[in-house]
Amino acid sequence: MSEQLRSFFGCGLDDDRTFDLNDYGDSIPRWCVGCGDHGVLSAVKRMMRDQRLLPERTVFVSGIGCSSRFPHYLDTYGFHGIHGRALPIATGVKLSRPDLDVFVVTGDGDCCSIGAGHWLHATRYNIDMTVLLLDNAIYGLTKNQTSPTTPEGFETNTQPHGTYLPALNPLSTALGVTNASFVAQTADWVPAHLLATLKAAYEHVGFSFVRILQRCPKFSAPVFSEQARTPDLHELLFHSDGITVPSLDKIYKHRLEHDPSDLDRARSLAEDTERTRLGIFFKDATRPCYNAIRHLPTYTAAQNIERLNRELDRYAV
Amino acid sequence: MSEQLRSFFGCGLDDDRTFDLNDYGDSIPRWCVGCGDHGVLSAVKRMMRDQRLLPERTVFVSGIGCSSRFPHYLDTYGFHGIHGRALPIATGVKLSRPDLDVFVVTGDGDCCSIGAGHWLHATRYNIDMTVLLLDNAIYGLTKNQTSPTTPEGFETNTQPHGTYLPALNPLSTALGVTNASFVAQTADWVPAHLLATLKAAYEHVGFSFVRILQRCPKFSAPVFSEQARTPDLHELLFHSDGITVPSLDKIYKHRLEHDPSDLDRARSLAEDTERTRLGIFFKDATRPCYNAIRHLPTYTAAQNIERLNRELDRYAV
Amino acid sequence: MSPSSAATVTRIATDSGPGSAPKNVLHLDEHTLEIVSDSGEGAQKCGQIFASVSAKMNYGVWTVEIIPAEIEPPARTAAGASGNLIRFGRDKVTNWGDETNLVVAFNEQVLLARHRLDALSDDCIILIESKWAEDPDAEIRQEWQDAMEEISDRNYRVIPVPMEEQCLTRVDNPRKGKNMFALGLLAQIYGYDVEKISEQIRAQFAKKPPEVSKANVDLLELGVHWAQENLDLRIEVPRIETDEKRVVMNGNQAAALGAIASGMEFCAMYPITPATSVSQYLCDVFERYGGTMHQAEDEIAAAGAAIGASYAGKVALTVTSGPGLALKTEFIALAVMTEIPLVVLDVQRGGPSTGLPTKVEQSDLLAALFSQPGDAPRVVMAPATIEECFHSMVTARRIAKSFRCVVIVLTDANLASGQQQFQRPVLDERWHAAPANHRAVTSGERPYDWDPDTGLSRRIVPGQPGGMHTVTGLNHDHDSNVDYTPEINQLGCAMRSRKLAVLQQTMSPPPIHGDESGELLVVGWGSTKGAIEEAVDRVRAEGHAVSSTHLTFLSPMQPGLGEIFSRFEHVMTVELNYSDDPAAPYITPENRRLGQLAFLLRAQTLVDVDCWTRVPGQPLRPGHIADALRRKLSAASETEVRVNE
Amino acid sequence: MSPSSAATVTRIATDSGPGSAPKNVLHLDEHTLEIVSDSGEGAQKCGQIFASVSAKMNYGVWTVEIIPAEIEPPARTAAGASGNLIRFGRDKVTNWGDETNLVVAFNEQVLLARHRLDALSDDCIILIESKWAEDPDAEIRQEWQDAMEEISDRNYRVIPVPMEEQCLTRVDNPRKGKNMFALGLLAQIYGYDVEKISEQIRAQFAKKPPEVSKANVDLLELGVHWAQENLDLRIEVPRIETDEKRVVMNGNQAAALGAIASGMEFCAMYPITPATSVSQYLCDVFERYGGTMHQAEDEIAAAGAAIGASYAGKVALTVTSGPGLALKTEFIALAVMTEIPLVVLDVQRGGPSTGLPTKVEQSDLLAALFSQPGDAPRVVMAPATIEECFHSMVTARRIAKSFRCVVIVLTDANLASGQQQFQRPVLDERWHAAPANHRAVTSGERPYDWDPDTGLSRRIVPGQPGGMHTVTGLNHDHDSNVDYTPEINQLGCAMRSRKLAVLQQTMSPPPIHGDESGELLVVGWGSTKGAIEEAVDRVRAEGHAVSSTHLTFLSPMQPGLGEIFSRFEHVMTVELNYSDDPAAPYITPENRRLGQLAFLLRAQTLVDVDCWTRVPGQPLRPGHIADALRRKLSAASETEVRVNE
Ligand SMILES: Cc1ncc(C[n+]2csc(CCOP(=O)(O)OP(=O)(O)O)c2C)c(N)n1
Ligand SMILES: Cc1ncc(C[n+]2csc(CCOP(=O)(O)OP(=O)(O)O)c2C)c(N)n1
Ligand code: SF4
Ligand code: SF4
Ligand SMILES: [Mg+2]
Ligand SMILES: [Mg+2]
Repeated sequence: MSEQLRSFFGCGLDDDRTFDLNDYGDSIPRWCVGCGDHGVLSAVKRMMRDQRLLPERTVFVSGIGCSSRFPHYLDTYGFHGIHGRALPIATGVKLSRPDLDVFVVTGDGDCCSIGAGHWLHATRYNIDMTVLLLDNAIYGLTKNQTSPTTPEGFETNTQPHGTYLPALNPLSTALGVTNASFVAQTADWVPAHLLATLKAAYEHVGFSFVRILQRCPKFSAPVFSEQARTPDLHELLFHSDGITVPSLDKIYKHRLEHDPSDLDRARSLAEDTERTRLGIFFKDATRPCYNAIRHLPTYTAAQNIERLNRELDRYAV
Repeated sequence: MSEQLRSFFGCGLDDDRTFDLNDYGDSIPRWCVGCGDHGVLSAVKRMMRDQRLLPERTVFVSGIGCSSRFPHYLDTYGFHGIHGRALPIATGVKLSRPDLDVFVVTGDGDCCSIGAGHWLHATRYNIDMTVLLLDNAIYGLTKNQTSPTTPEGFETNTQPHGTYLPALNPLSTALGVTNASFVAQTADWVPAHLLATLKAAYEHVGFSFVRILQRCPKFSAPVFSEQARTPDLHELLFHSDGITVPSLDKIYKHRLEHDPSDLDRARSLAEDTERTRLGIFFKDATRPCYNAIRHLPTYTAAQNIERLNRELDRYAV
Repeated sequence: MSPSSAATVTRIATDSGPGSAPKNVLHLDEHTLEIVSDSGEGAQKCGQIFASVSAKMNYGVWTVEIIPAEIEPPARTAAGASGNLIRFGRDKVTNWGDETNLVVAFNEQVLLARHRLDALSDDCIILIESKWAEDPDAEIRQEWQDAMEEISDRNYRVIPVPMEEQCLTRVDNPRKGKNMFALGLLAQIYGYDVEKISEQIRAQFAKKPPEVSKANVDLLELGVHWAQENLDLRIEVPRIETDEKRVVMNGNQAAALGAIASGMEFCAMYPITPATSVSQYLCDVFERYGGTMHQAEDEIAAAGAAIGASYAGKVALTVTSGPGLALKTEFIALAVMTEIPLVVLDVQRGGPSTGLPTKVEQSDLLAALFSQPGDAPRVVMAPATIEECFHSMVTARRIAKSFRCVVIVLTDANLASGQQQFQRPVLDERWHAAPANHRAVTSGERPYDWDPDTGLSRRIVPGQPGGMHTVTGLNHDHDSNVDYTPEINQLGCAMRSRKLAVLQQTMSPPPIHGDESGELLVVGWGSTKGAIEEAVDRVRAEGHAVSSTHLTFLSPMQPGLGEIFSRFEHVMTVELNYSDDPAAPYITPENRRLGQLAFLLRAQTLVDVDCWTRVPGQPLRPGHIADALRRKLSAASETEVRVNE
Repeated sequence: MSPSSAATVTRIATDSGPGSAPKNVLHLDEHTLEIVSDSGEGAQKCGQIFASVSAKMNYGVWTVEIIPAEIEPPARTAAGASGNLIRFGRDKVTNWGDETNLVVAFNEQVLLARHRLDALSDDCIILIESKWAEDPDAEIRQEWQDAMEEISDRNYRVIPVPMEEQCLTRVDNPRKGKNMFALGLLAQIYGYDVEKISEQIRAQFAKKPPEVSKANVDLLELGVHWAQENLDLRIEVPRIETDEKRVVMNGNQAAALGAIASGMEFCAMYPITPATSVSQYLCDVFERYGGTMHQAEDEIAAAGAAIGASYAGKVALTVTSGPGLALKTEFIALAVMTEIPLVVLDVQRGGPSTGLPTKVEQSDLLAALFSQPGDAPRVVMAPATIEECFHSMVTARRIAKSFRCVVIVLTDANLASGQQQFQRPVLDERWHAAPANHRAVTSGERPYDWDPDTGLSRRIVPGQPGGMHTVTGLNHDHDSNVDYTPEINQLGCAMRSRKLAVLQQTMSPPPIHGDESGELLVVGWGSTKGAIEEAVDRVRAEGHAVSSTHLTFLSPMQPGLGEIFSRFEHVMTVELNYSDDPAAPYITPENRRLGQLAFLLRAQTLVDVDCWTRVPGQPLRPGHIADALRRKLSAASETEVRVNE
């Protein structure tokens, strides 16, 4: 939420409560042991604590999938929706309640397959919310079907002789959409980077799209296992206007300075997937936000009735 | 249709019929006077004649919209579907009948709004078909509502105080999608270019996406009127592997050589909309085609029953 | 040309000889007229103004739009007929009646369209642009001849009017002005106050430069003048003065204004005919009331955004028609399951599938009730008049909010574009939501604190400290925790269903039009009410014991239906949807597909409810309904005779 | 720990003392056993193998999967119970029965889950992993104690078995082998041929390296050996030899094989529980028959691709469950309108909305019939057994093709994963489509050459010279030209509806289970058939005049229902969906929400059809149904007494 809105709604900044991690939820998630979702949940709680988010002013919206169980494990408001439709719901929440901090948690099937149309349009609307795509390159909840981001050749229950097509690249897809304003990538196995990315995404005013590479030891273990073990397969994008996580510099040797305002380069960096690049690919806070454009004053019932009576006069017999 | 398939199905190339324009339909279209769709229809018929397409082996699939009335005005097979869903229908047609030449005609609302998810996925499947996006930057059939490609500020019936958001760029959106294999732009008011583009699109094996800027004098006249009158506002992309229309060189002074295999440049050319660029932005015939990957032999009923009996043995008690 | 049609044309020519003054004035209690033109020639505007002025003069009014199916159909074709039908009279007018008594047609092809639809009375007066008879194009002259030939078997009184010729004396492009000239003709024929009409024209063009109004009023006066000089034709319909404050509008305007009046603050939609005009109207004005209109990328997203807004504390609206309703199917189930209030306005059109997009039908009833897989109880209501379009939005919002449920409001293309006047609503602040109050949730309060008897519970919305929980489409317990146990699933289903039973207990039986008992009861729903009651009145006047009743709520059904039905020997529905003709091949009483309400009523009451239904893509005619009632009555009495033998 | 539970545990300890040989053999006509473990411990595989072998031994078999709702629920929790229930017996077994007689449980928490669901008979034999009682973790020991305490009010016979300890003698990771050890226990208890089981194991692991089979067989033998040494427990169920060729499989396999056998060549789907396994099976094998499986981006696209393939000359299939069916709503209407054949397989799960995704319910019936806005007649059928799952796909394809219509086949999560054996189908080439023949279309042939009596017509598909036309979801005439006239709209609706009447006339009344007349008729549909008939048999055996009938076709309805119902004093449905409890607050006969079939039957027959329905997320029990029938009978006789007074 922008500071502007915070002060407008008289909440948040002038609320001096602080929270600890458990204030954001302490129930035990029902994800498999070793599932990357656990790490994302911890990072999200940490980010909320650091940013002092008010649990009652924070809404997590999700679709259906393992990842979409996320809201159940938080003590904020939550909306566990239907498959592929988290973004439209979140759109309605934020448009009608700009005072709320809205997060969306979605999976690669939820967002990139059945939800693809909403994803494209939400990117374009550029409504102020933070979207976490937990990309495990598989359908987890329904047990091992090909998703758009499943690597070509990977065997699944629905493409048992190997996935037919090259994996969809969610970064370049998002970067192709007009009015995209924040596109980043991080991974569940680099917690410090994950946390830094979440903070940057939350702070960005607009539609902050974060693809989080997420391990699913149950069904897509081979996709990320070597990767997660091998810092050298990564390349960290850093920039004064992006994110820098100095603590990682020792382990992650490959680093690349990238100015997130450079869309052309962002696209070409995203396209080339030989190295797994983590960081902010693109960021532009000047792109128009639909929720800001549509922001309206509120009127009392009496004011509205008076106006409506005037409107009725136009139809008077 | 690839030559391979043509010969496989024993049709087309060894069929020595020739056709004239009327063989592809001679009914009078019900579009407004001055509507750009008329010109597209003529160009399509001309292309079919030149390529000697067999009317009975050609299928035009469309959604709902003024543009989607297209199949009704052709004497080929046609499927006038439902709003936004032409691409899934066409997918089923081509997957099950690779011997057919499949075309899709869609509008900016049909393809880029309600159909956006299918558009993204069809681009990725890269099934061999030719897609004509008749982009008039408005909802025509339902009479003047904002579409994703309506220019910011343009007044419509649903955004009467001016369209809220910058127009979606269908070219950069399509170019962002992994496995895109052919992206081009042309305009109804440059018939020679339109025809050349249609030919190139048809000849490309894969998902050939052609955005056709299309005038709607009824509702979005101001969007293209100056444009259509002013060759200097255009820039023609030419290349030995793209299209060249020498006849236009005299009138269209701005020309740019662009190698359609260069994706990065294609994206940056598409992004910059100061000039209206016509031509092939991107083309890559080596990208995997889902229909080719999925191509199957056919078996007789007897063969299948024999196999199935063997399968049943596995369950035998 | 056959002699008879030649005769017709000749007779007219005499009629409209220049300078002849009105010799006689027809006095009638009501009259039905139409203005039809090619699309884009402005007949609709002409009709709308005439209707508004009629309403303001305190006539009873009902209008029907004549809409071509294409955007800009070819000129001079039957398919392109575009315009307006206005039935007006001394008393309240509730439907479009049986036939048109006077037509102003801008060419003979659009006239033919109406003739072929059997829309015109046998003695219909036809004012037609005369220029086509002498068009330089021989083909057109032939078409004119053929048309006159085709209509010659009726006793129409055809009056050629040199509309274009006249208009050219004032403007350069006569296609643009003919409609106002035609309005002038009508003003003179019906003796309307020209100044009143001019005022209405000025109001209509208020946003345009004043020259526009001026030019239009000029043409109006030209028409009046020409008619004075040339037409021996005056029709006078008496009117009753009243002090009642009234408004006149169409059903889509009424629904949009009702939504605002109800205090709804959020509407998401995707354009679709014939619902678009509701949303377009809201797009224009909703912001002035702090309301957000969101045009979503598709109908699914529209439903989702509405649900999101409702979840966040509003009661949101989504507006659509058949194909869009189909797309909202999954989301509606989510709203039911999470008990998020939602109002869905479905402006019905001809189906199935794309069907007849611009035309009227009442065939989304069963879909509105049953389209969700799983048991998803929701409220379904159907306004029957323009006035009810307004008030049902207020009711719908209140029910949605108090019962935390989905309310589907079914109107149709007939209500959507038809104009009628009604008592001006007295707006009430209590209709609005109380301003958002993010009070802290006290301990023990739960998100689904179902009252075990009623299933009702109070919502907790984001922003309320201490109320944090996650709503879900999975089965859940009182705390909104996911729960798969048999008891909780049974309980959740029961609680969601119970609310409807409670609502049903607050309702009254529907009123009966006519006697409380008798031979035949006609049951209807939605926009057919006026036509049904008019038909019933006619058949009653012939001495038959026929009554009718009209259902506003289709789910839950109003109480007392079985009891009411038991007081009649026969019950049948009249509906604007499909049922098999009982006499058709292969159709038996067992396999006959029934009208949708008839089907529901049979299950509800176990009474052998018959039906008479049609899918013409236009409103039902009282005369046709009356015929159906008569046939039903005589078939019934025949059966009785046979039984008595 | 209470004395009584201590006693239980002690008694068991004696039972399973080492070296004690079976002293007595129980002879029973049938037995129901379960294997339950944490998810991932392989109880399901163990159960499946046991069931397959039982079937191959010619036992009657019915299995039910016990599925946790999460992917990998925490270990040792009730929510995580995963496994298989097998009821087998001398005669045909058609449902899961009333309770389980023997359980193998891998920990006490999953046992508790079953206990709490009241799934176990009072004298149930429980073989349970014993290691938890002495776990180093005090908390776990306490949990064990608490569990024993909790179950101590029942007369279960609890037999601790050192499963892990034993397995560790052969393998390193006992969690991976316990299931085979358990299978060995069962083999010994029920006296199964170990070699037969080993064969089945080898078949199951055929795709893995031979060591895998070997290790599993080793553990199996270890289990057998341990049981021989330690268990004083033998159960013998007689079996009948038969020459009938049989197969054993679950309903999803049967439907998939049926689809192949029917000659369908194209299936598009999007994954969804519990339909996924049908599609996964087809994904695996369909290509071998030249069939294309397309996993689309969503259910809408899946329906679209299927329609596209059918349009192009196939009869395509799309497979889904509730939420997916909801998304296909709009496309199904297009298929109806264009008369493109389409088979939709809906494997029903608990609703509404996401509901109970892994659990069974029969509540998509009304949605299957009515979800499309506009009138969209289609065929709806519901197989009642695994065998019918196979054959109904063949029938569905044939109807879809001959009638150019949509056929929706409703199975459910119970049929989907339940295994049963049935007569091996004799495949028939005539089920397949004739190979595509792109003959030229002769002049005068039209795309909608409706036979005016039957509504039937022959399709013209792309590739046929001279047949070019454009199909459309708009209303259209015989030539597929868009048409908005009232007559053609009425005609199109009539033709699409007429086909159903014609189909109905080819059908026979449903057979009656029990006498042809009597006091009470129970009506059911879908997977509940076996449980209903077993309940009816029990109540009949008590001397009541109860019969049942089961409907395969729900649209059109089979003929003769009214006549059949008239032969019984009372009619009620038994369904696995929601209806209001008539005794609940605010519920009256007028507003009571009914079971979905009951509702349909009332409209269809005007008989006062009652219903007894539940939504437990698990199959109905014959015992519970029998109780409901008894209550209905005694309520009915009470009413009669009152009436007689
Ligand atoms: C309309 C609908 N279609 C399909 C499903 C079944 N379904 C549930 S989750 C899911 C995909 C899950 O994959 P993903 O989004 O990648 O999330 P993950 O489980 O991997 O975190 C599917 C297909 C559904 N619930 N609803
Ligand atoms: C499901 C559904 N939603 C909405 C509509 C209404 N509708 C018909 S065409 C159209 C948009 C047309 O715009 P576009 O696709 O740009 O085509 P154009 O008419 O401009 O060629 C809409 C919203 C519909 N027919 N079906
Ligand atoms: S299946 Fe995969 S994504 Fe789902 S909880 Fe398990 S590890 Fe995580
Ligand atoms: S409305 Fe526009 S797009 Fe439609 S036919 Fe007319 S000019 Fe063409
Ligand atoms: Mg995933
Ligand atoms: Mg358009």
